[in-house]
Amino acid sequence: MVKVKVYITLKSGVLDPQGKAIEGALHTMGVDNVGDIRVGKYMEFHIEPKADHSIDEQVTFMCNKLLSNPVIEDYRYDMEEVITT
Amino acid sequence: MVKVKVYITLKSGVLDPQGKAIEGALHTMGVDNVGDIRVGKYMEFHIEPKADHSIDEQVTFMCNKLLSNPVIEDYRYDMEEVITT
Amino acid sequence: MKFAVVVFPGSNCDRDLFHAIETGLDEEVDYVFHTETNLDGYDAVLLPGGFSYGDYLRSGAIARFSNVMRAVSAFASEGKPVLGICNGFQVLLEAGLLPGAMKRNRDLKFICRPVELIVEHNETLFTTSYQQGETIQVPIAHADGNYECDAHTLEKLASNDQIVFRYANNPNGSSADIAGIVNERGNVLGMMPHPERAIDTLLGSDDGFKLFQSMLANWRERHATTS
Amino acid sequence: MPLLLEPHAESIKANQLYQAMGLTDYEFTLIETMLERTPNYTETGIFSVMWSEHCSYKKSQPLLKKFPTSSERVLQGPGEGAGVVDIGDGLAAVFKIESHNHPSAISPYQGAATGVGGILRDVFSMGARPVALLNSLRFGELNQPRTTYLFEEVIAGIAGYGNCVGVPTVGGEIQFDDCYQGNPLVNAMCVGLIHHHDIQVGQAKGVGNTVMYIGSKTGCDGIHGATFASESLTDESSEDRPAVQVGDPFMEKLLIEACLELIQSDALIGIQDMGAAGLTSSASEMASKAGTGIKMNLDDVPQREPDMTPYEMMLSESQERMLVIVEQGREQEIQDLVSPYGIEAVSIGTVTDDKRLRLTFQGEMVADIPVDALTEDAPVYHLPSREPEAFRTNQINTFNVPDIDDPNVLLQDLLRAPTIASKEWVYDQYDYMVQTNTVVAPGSDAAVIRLKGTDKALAMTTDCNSRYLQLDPKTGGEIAVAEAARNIVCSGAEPLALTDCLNFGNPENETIFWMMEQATDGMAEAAKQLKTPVISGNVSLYNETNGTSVYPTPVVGMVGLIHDVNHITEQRAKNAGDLVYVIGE
Ligand SMILES: Nc1ncnc2c1ncn2[C@@H]1O[C@H](COP(=O)(O)OP(=O)(O)O)[C@@H](O)[C@H]1O
Repeated sequence: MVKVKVYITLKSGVLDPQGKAIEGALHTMGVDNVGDIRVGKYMEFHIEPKADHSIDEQVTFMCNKLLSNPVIEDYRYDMEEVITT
Repeated sequence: MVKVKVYITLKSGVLDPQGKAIEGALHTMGVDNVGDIRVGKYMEFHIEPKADHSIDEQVTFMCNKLLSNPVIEDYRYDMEEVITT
Repeated sequence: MKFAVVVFPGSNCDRDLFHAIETGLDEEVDYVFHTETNLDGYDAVLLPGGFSYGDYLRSGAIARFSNVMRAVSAFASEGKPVLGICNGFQVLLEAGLLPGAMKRNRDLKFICRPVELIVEHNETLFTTSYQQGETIQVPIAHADGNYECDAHTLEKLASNDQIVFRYANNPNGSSADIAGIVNERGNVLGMMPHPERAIDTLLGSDDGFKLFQSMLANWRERHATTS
Repeated sequence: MPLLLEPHAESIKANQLYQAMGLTDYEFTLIETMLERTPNYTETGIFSVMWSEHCSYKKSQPLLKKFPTSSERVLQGPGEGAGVVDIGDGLAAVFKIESHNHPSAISPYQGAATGVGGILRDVFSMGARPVALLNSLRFGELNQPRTTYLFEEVIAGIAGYGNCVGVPTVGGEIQFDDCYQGNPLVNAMCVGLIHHHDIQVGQAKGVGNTVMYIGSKTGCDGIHGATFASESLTDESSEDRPAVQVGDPFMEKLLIEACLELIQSDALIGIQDMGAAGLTSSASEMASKAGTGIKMNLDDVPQREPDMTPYEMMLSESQERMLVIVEQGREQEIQDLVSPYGIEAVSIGTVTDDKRLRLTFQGEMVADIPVDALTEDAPVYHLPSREPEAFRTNQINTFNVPDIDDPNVLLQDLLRAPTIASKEWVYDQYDYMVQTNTVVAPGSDAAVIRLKGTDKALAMTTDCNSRYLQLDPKTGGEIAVAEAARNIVCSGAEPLALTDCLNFGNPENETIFWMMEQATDGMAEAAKQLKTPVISGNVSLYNETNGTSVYPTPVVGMVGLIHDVNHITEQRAKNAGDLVYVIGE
């Protein structure tokens, strides 16, 4: 079994209202040395390897079709083998 | 300058309605070898080191106070030095 | 009795609450801006629904850092009534004035509709005008009303009679059908349903009005005995 | 594109680069005549958006002229952000409908959300508090996964934006039909309430007055959105990424409150939202309407990204921005009024007397255009039209009654059809109660909101049955207006006026243009007969994918006045024993 972690971020240039609001909040809290906050999504899941498709193929398919909105978002992922006992 | 990446997930044991919905959608799409989906948040930002507090201290403070809700969420983060030219 | 309606950036039920007090209850009421640090002279503080700071990050997460929330905490610690409705409830949770947290609704969708609530506890400052166990109709309108807390907290809430309103038919997945809770002392109430939307039968129900009436009646009682 | 790489005027002309921006050879020559020189890159971009159908109505204007636009109640007809009708007691209703079809086809959540944001700004820029939102939606049949996705996301986008700004979404209509498969329609309507003396205009009056910028920073989003809205969708359209903007309803909510406070200040001369073609259209329209000019220094425009070029700033369609004209010397007052909302007001220019739009950037003049060339003097086309063959055959269709085995089954099938079935799944997601005025919620004929402090209420509805229009556009157009009026009357209201959104295919197709003519004839006639003038509206053309056009869909939004809240009627049967009547033929 493989554990996959997907990171979804807004494309650069796309307005990030959440990041803007958090930056404002941090400033009110007195944190003034932080900037360029971008907020995205993080997902993790397990996947069982299949004979007909590689995991990369499958994850790419899922990211493009469902997990991210390619019009405004980019994604990347990494994975690690899970040793089941 | 340091770039910090924060990952926020629901505590294990807290039911994740979004993860469940995505799992359902994947099954409808014919993806049946994926499980245990958890959906969380991903944030990145730049931070300028300060004299009085270490970056770890600052990031932990931000995560505990604002970025995550310790009642239901866990967080972790990593960071890398950014070489500015 | 003098009410304060707190206005956070992005509050949008502030005017409705104001109207409920001013026209419905016919008592004094002011808007208090989020930057305010002083709540002297008020007898009750109301935190309205809406989307404070867009509800970006988490509902209520950013609003709880506003100046006024420090004053609200102090006000609550004096035992004076604080009512948080919908987003106001979420702010109270984030601020730690009430236990627990809100998650996305079970079906991930915003839900707006009248729902039936059961008055679980009518001996609070906010519910004396209701019958114990009474079923009332009050609208909900939220995306994050799925109340969550650990088993220990839940037990405590139940054994201390802190669960004030439950949903008759749980719309959002909330633990133990919780729609509204008070703090241990009983002077801070958070609820997802909107009583201020149920004060006029022309709009469908006036079952929410008794909540404001209870607050007034209790204040009058206390005021009569202490002054 | 970085400034240094922008093509020069000669190259734009020689290589016909203007064509990619949507300008024809004829139009480019016309621009050269008006400017008495060849336009540079920024200027070409400015002309291309202002002369797009979306901004200039160059192909639909002759049709709009047919609409009745006045009555003793109309305080403001078409021509401003939204129309205004008197409802007595010194109050007026302000409303308009607008399309966001193409953005919604590509990024349904954001497309629909920003559609709501845009129509709200049209209404509150008039000085009115938005009190209700409605919509009119068209999708393909729900048996396609793509349609389900578009449908769910569009609803979520409308809900996400409207709920956050705290304006109740009280009504709308949805129709599913194969003809909308590739090109869904997303029309949003907003109704506002105003005191007569608060009515604002989008005019840049008073030479020497200051042009100020309020709201979100300008980014590179939505560049060329107006042109995009004036083209047909193709399979490559999802490559048109810059055309999609992300909305920030939180900022919009702050803007609403800030602007409603601003209009109380007599330092404010004019106000307009930066909608389609953003800074370009708001500046040139405000100047043109006032007979003045505007000079702006683009270095002062609040920018979200580094190294933005004049072209990008002028064509950006970043959301949640307003342009205001302020009495000279009183800029600080305006700044002080908006700053409690966390909003900045920045001086970016001055009103001039030369009737020109002049832009400087880094010390250089980067555009110098007569404002009327961008607005009033934009070309108008009278397109050829031809009756489609199908129309004749449709007319001789004989009425045929199908064989029905079991009427119960048939009825159930009908009720199951998505177009007819209950839309509760949809409106449950809309906060239709916020502001505590909603007397008749979604699910009846027209929605009704009471007016606090009076005995009155407003009824509102959106309607259009495009199948009728496809069969007979003139009668269908009449029916659309009549249906709206019936819904208004059924709720106990007197119909006051209407707004319309003309959603059609490619007008260069002669038979489509014929349908547009016929439909607007029918609508104009019905509006005259019912004494419901057209006070605002919008045109959305090129609604087709890969050559297949949507049915003619001129959506009608109507508002009516209920004189006494005790006389509101609803669709539901109330009491057993009540009598049932049929009225009419
Ligand atoms: N179909 C129509 N019927 C009536 N008026 C229309 C129609 N289409 C556009 N208008 C009017 O033309 C003017 C310009 O519209 P538009 O460019 O959409 O305005 P804005 O730039 O404020 O969004 C508006 O006053 C609008 O009400």
